[in-house]
Amino acid sequence: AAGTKGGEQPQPSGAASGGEGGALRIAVGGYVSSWDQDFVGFDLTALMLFKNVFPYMIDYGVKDVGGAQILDTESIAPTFAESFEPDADNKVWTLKLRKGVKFASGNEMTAADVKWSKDRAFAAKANVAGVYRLIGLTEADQVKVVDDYTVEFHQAFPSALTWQIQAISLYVFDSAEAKKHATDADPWAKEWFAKNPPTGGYFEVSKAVQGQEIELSANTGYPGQDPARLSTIRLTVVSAAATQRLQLEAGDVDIALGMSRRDVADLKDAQGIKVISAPSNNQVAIQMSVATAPFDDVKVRQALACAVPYEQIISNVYGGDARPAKSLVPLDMPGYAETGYPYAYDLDRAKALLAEAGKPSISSELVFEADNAEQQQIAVLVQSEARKAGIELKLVPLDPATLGERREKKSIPLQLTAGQLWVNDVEYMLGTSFTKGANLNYSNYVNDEIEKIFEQSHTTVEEAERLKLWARVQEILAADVPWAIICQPNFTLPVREEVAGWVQPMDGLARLRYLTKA
Amino acid sequence: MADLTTAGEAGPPRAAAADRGFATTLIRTGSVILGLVVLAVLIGPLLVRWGPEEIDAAASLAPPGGAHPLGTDVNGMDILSRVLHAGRLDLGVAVASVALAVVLGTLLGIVAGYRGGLVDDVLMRILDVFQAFPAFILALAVAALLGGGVPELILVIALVNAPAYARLVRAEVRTVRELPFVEASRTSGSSGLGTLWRHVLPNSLTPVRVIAPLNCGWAMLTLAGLSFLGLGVTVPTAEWGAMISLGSADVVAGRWWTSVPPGLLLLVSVLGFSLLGEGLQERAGVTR
Amino acid sequence: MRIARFTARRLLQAVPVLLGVVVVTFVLVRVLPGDPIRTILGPNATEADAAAARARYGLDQPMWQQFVDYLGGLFTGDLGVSIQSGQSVMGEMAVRLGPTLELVVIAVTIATVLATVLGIWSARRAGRAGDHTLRVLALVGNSLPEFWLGLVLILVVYSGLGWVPAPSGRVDPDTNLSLITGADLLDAVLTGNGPAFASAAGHLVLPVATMVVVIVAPLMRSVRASALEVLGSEAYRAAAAHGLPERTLLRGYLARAALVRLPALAALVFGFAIGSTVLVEYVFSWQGFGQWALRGLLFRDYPVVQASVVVIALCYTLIFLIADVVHAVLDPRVRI
Amino acid sequence: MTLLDIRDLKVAIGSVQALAGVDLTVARGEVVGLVGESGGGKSMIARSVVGLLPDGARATGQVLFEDRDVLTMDAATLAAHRGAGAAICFQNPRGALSPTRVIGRQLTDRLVTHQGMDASQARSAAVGLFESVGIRSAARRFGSYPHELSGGQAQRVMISLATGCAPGLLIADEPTTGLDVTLTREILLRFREAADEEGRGVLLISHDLASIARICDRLVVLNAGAIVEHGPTTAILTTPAAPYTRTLLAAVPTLPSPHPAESGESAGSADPARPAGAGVSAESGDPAQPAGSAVSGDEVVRVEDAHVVYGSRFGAGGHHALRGVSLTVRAGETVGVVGESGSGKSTLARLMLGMITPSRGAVTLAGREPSRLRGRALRALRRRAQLVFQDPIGSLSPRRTVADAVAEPLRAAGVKAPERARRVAAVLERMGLDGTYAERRPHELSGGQAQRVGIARALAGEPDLIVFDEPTSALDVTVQAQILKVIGEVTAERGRGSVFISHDLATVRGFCDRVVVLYLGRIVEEGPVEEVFARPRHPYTMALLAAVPSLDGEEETGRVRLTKDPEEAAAGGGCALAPRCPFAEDACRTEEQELRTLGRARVACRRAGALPDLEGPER
Ligand SMILES: Nc1ncnc2c1ncn2[C@@H]1O[C@H](COP(=O)(O)OP(=O)(O)OP(=O)(O)O)[C@@H](O)[C@H]1O
Ligand SMILES: Nc1ncnc2c1ncn2[C@@H]1O[C@H](COP(=O)(O)OP(=O)(O)OP(=O)(O)O)[C@@H](O)[C@H]1O
Ligand SMILES: [Mg+2]
Ligand SMILES: [Mg+2]
Repeated sequence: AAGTKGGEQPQPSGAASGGEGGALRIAVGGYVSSWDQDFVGFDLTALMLFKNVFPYMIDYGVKDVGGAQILDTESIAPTFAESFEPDADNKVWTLKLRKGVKFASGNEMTAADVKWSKDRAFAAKANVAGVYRLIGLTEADQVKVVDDYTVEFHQAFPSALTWQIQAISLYVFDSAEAKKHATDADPWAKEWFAKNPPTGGYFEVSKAVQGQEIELSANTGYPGQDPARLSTIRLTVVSAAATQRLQLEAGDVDIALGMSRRDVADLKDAQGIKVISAPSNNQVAIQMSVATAPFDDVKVRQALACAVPYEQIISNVYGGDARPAKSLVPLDMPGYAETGYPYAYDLDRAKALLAEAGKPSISSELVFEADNAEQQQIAVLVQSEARKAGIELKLVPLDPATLGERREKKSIPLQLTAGQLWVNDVEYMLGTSFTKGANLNYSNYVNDEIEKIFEQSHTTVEEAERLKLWARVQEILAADVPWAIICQPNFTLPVREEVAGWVQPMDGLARLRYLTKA
Repeated sequence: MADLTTAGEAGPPRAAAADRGFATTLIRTGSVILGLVVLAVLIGPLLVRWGPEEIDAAASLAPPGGAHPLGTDVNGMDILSRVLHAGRLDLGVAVASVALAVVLGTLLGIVAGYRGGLVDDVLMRILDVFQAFPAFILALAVAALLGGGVPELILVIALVNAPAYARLVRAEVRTVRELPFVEASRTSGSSGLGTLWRHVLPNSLTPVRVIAPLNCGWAMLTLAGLSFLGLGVTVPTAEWGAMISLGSADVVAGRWWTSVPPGLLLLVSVLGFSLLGEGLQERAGVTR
Repeated sequence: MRIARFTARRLLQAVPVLLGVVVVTFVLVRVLPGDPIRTILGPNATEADAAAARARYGLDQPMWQQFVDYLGGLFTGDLGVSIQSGQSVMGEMAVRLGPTLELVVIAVTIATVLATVLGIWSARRAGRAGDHTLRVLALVGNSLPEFWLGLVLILVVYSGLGWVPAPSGRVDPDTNLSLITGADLLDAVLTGNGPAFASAAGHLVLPVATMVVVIVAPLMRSVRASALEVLGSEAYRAAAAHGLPERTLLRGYLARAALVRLPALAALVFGFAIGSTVLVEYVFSWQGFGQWALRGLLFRDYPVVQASVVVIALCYTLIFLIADVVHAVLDPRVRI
Repeated sequence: MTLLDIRDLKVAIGSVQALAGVDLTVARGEVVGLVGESGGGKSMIARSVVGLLPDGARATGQVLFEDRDVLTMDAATLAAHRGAGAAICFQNPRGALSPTRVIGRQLTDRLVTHQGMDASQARSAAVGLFESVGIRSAARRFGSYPHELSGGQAQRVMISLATGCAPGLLIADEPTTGLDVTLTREILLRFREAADEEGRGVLLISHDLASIARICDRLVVLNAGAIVEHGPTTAILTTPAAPYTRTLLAAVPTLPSPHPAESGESAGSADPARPAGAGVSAESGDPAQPAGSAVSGDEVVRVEDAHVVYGSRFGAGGHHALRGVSLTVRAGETVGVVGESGSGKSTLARLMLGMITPSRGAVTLAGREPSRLRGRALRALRRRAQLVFQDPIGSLSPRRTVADAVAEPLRAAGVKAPERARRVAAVLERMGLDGTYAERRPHELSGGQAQRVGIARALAGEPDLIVFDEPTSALDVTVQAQILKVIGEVTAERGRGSVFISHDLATVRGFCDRVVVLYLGRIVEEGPVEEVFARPRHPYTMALLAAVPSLDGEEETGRVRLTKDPEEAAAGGGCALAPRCPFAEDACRTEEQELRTLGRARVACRRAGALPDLEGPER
């Protein structure tokens, strides 16, 4: 019940007029489930909107790769903030705010807002609190207000990840407004924030029709570089991919965010439509649980890695728009080495490996997301080829809740995973995916040497030193094969020809401020 | 859809002759359609070169012609083969689930209708509870508890249908049990079960017999709907609804062949069942 | 007065049913595998985070305690807080139910009216070509999967002919329709918003058409059969034999008597339609109750699932109650 | 000019020749009776007069109505002819009234259409018409739906609808079937009035000669689609020419003579029942026997002060169907139970069979109380008593063969299959059904055959008691006689007790030893047959006897008639009959009536002895 139902704002601003032609329309697959970033479920549409309507203190820069504009995760710069810098030990980070930045309520953004927002994040024990742990922030009092425009973050240890982590966490609420709606039972005004869009970001939510459409208007008071270029953007909910396509073709929407790979490939030569394509660090893989038979046998894992039809997947599922991956470390991540994954589609070798393992025929379930057409296709292709090698796979699509539960129990022998690391760094990758107890380590992979390297990397700030460590990591992973890495699909997006300025987000969350419409 | 209340409506004598003629036409047409479909799905697969889950790596979304008379789907599987194999599954699930629903519903309906009183009230309330659950919730529950497979789907569709049959049979039993021949049987000293089995049951099943074919068509549509929601058969099992669902996006791209063949076969089969059911209803109404 | 007493009694009878629904749903949803909490936590969440979230939704309590709390909430009209969105289920449902009910009510109403007119028309021509054609056509409509039909309609009517607005949303946001009931057409009437009314009506055309095509056949069959029965009845023949004019016969002796069976069936169809909206809503991006309930189920959003099932059960109860009252009004022989 | 002149009318439906050349005339002011057995084509004639033959019927010949042929009329003429020219009063009035329209509106529809009235005129005219056909509080009834009417009222409404069309010819198709004897007369008189006072032609159709004989000017006898005889009523009744007419006349049960020998008519033709040599008649003929002990055989069933209350579906209330009935039946004895519809006859039957338990009082069957038994023992006891049903076809399961049905009591008794087959064959044989019937199903039987099967089933288990619940009322008159003969034979057997239930006194008279008269769940009179029939002491019994139709056609004005609307007579405190009783005094309305012995009978009327002048057949 966003917007109008709450009785609070938003006033249809006069600027929003401009008529049909002026506004840019984006088709999205669903409506935001909640406006409260601290408590929200994992909802891509919502996270994308937050990037554009919350004031983030720092954000990624933009770089040009082969003609495509992409977000540069290695250059992070202050946006709403004046500056964000560490002390000499890399332990205490100081955030300086600009003066005169205002929320929609008219309240000025001050250090108190930052402090309140961080206190709230720690109290929520959810998203932000989770990632802050990686950089040694676990208590609310590690965040200190120095003066009205200065806040200090006292990390427990220095970390190479601070920029990255803070880039995704440093968003600020209008605390003065929030306190008006806080109650004893609800000190963090959860109820109010769930229903009412935040303010102060690049865009303001000028209208929200529950379930149907959200209208964004540029925040004219933004003080920094790169303010929003379009005055109005509309996000329209179109659940079915097929209808998104029809509407794009008809010109009723300018950008379609939820279309299938196949449709996008089709639209490459459609009239009035262009397809933006950019390399991404999105990894598609099959994680094998090394703790579960039969994948506790490295030979079996290698056999499966040889039974995956990599090229067929790239051409059939992604229409060729994907890069083959040669390491578990993503392409474009500093330290990537071709030697990290010495396996290719080779059924004879797969059979030979199985024979070596003494298990000429094995069976297992292959788990994937139920509503994910892409994964479904991959699973079908893998099943078909693996069967030829003597590996019988039972396809098990799981709904989000069951998948979440089974992942938490780490009880899935074989599963398809897809995703990109929020931080483009091997240390972060190890911490999340390849160390003991790591959350994304669905393979249950443990290797003592990697544990040691990970430990070491916390304090290794020297770039060359780190690269050396990463090379070793890839050697180990190549031998152990906890994953069969399938490919890195490119990011593709069909838009109307009039649309320009798309910047490919490496975190998957579109920055709408760069968009223009001819 | 599960419309079970119109069973056995009497047609008037005025239109009787003409209607009986039309009823026969309906029954014949329905039977011929179903016969052809059954024949096709039984014999057809033997004549097709590709297996239903066999992937032609070279031909994803190939248009009809050449090695694939009806083209291939996005996975490179042969549409013709899949459509025919799917028919076996769909018809099988439809018939099996309706049969199961009939058995379950009849049992419940008989007990409730014949015993009456508290037993009736309690059973009916339980059925009410059951009917309050939408099909997809039941489907998900059963799939999650028992695992998602064809037997589970049959169970789900049967469970969704059974209450309607139970009501139908119950209503009929309540009428029949008051008829003189039932009392006659009881005065003869027959046991309750004997009377039930020999007199009440055979005379209470006419509406069920008439409705069942109509319901088979509806069961197929339900299966298709569940597949569309991703609650039906798992990939890559060939099933019409799942094929339509997978291919529905292709239609807008002009690749009609992925979803039109299963769609047409589904339509034709459901229509076959409907015509048959309609004809039977008509006839039952007239001859009653 | 009698109707009031009847209604009261029926509602009272519905209480155990609803209670049964509540218990079954409550248990079922918790017995199902799947963890709602994991779906709202990021991948980096620790066990402690999960426990905190669990505590936030009261899921750390013993089952019976949760049930007592839930039941208590039910009686005070508090359906809990959605795990997915953190918003009150009541509020979310209020926005979701309106659009879906609007869709279903309009579709069932149109189907019923259509069925009445066509059914009687068909019965009066029983055995002739027009009758046969109509019935077969209705059966064809009844044999189409609704999602498929919806897509084809979009392709033809929206993409091909451009006669209707894009199948996204239910009303043009530029009309600034303010929400009262959630049913856009009704809200437009209530607020006297002409453009919004036109826009909402335009958006309704295709989904309503889809549903009508799918559900009209059984209704029509019922009306036709009843009308035939009346036409062949002694009563109707007696009226005809006494030389009453056509109009009197149609209005006074045929129409009402032919409709007595319709309410019960229409109620059944209504229940069916509520279930099938989940498909239609998806195809037309309707963002209604069906999709909400389905999503709640897929994410094991306990309060959402519980609330949606109870509401569906309540809808069933009410609609059958209404059907019985209408039946009693139509058919004087029925006692309520 | 005759009003209606049918000439050589032939109607064929498919291969069935429903009418094979019928000639018939009706003049204004004349009542013509059309009689014949069911399926003879009577309704077909009626329908042809209003041009409403069934689909697929082909008619030849002429149906001249005021010299215009109905069969060749165009649609508009026909529409004008229907109702205004000829109007039918339909067989089964309940079915012929539209259930969803209030009766007043149905009548005003006719008045507006045919008499050109406007709405308010029609309304007041309708109320007047209702009153004239004898409907009380007509203004209130205007808004009633047909299902709220009793059978008699529905029939009256139907008549008002037909006369409301102001037709030249009024056709009444079996207007009294299914009605109480007491009402039948009342209704028939209306038609006589229509002819006499309004000058209409009336065609009165019935399968029951006796009931219509007394009001018709002429009679036409129809058999299998052809007229077999016609002429003035008295001529046909006294000197029937066609054999078929004689059969029809013979089939009419008559009351006047208790014993065939004493009857003035030819022996055996009028009285269908008692076969010569059956012992009962001799015994019960002895006037010295005290009441209730006509036979000294073993007691088969004993009902003591039984009350039966049918609970209503929702808690409180219920219908008190029997109120303190006591009755004993001995082996070798036949007890008749009479009473109008709803008086509790069938309830009493079910009580004796152990199918229901009395809410108060006791029933003893073959020495044991069914209400104290359960399961196997109860079922075994139930086999000791058997029932023969009113609806012969309906009491046979449509999906079971005759042999199967008859074998049912044997199967229940655990008789082995070969033995069972033998006994089934034997009992069917006894009922005059040869082996070819064994494998038939009910729909392949005629009503009479089905009833024979029903009796065979009752006999198969060799019970101690057989109860006949109106076993002939659903049958054709001619078939009735045959079945009564069979029943007479069965009840004459010594080893068994029989109960014969009927609403018709005449049929009871033939072979019962004792008769019990029920009124609203109470026994109002009981005693030996000849005693009760010769000297009825209770006003209700008198009324029942008075209402029995007879062929002599004379009005028996001296006899007792109850007031008209039984359904409006509320049972108050005292005697249940008081609201309808012509002799009722204030005391009757307050005092509960007890059965007391009067002569050889017992009567529940405090004035029973004090009504001597109206008693008995001497008038
Ligand atoms: N609609 C019909 N279709 C075919 N045959 C019919 C139809 N109506 C009547 N008949 C046949 O025509 C014959 C005459 O029927 P009709 O109804 O006139 O008999 P009836 O003398 O009125 O009998 P009843 O006393 O039972 O009313 C019967 O043999 C009957 O079976
Ligand atoms: N199962 C029942 N439930 C409620 N009331 C009943 C039931 N059976 C009979 N009655 C009522 O009990 C009264 C006596 O019924 P019963 O059938 O014994 O009458 P009857 O004398 O046999 O009449 P008929 O001549 O019409 O057969 C009637 O008023 C009837 O409506
Ligand atoms: Mg007749
Ligand atoms: Mg009876």
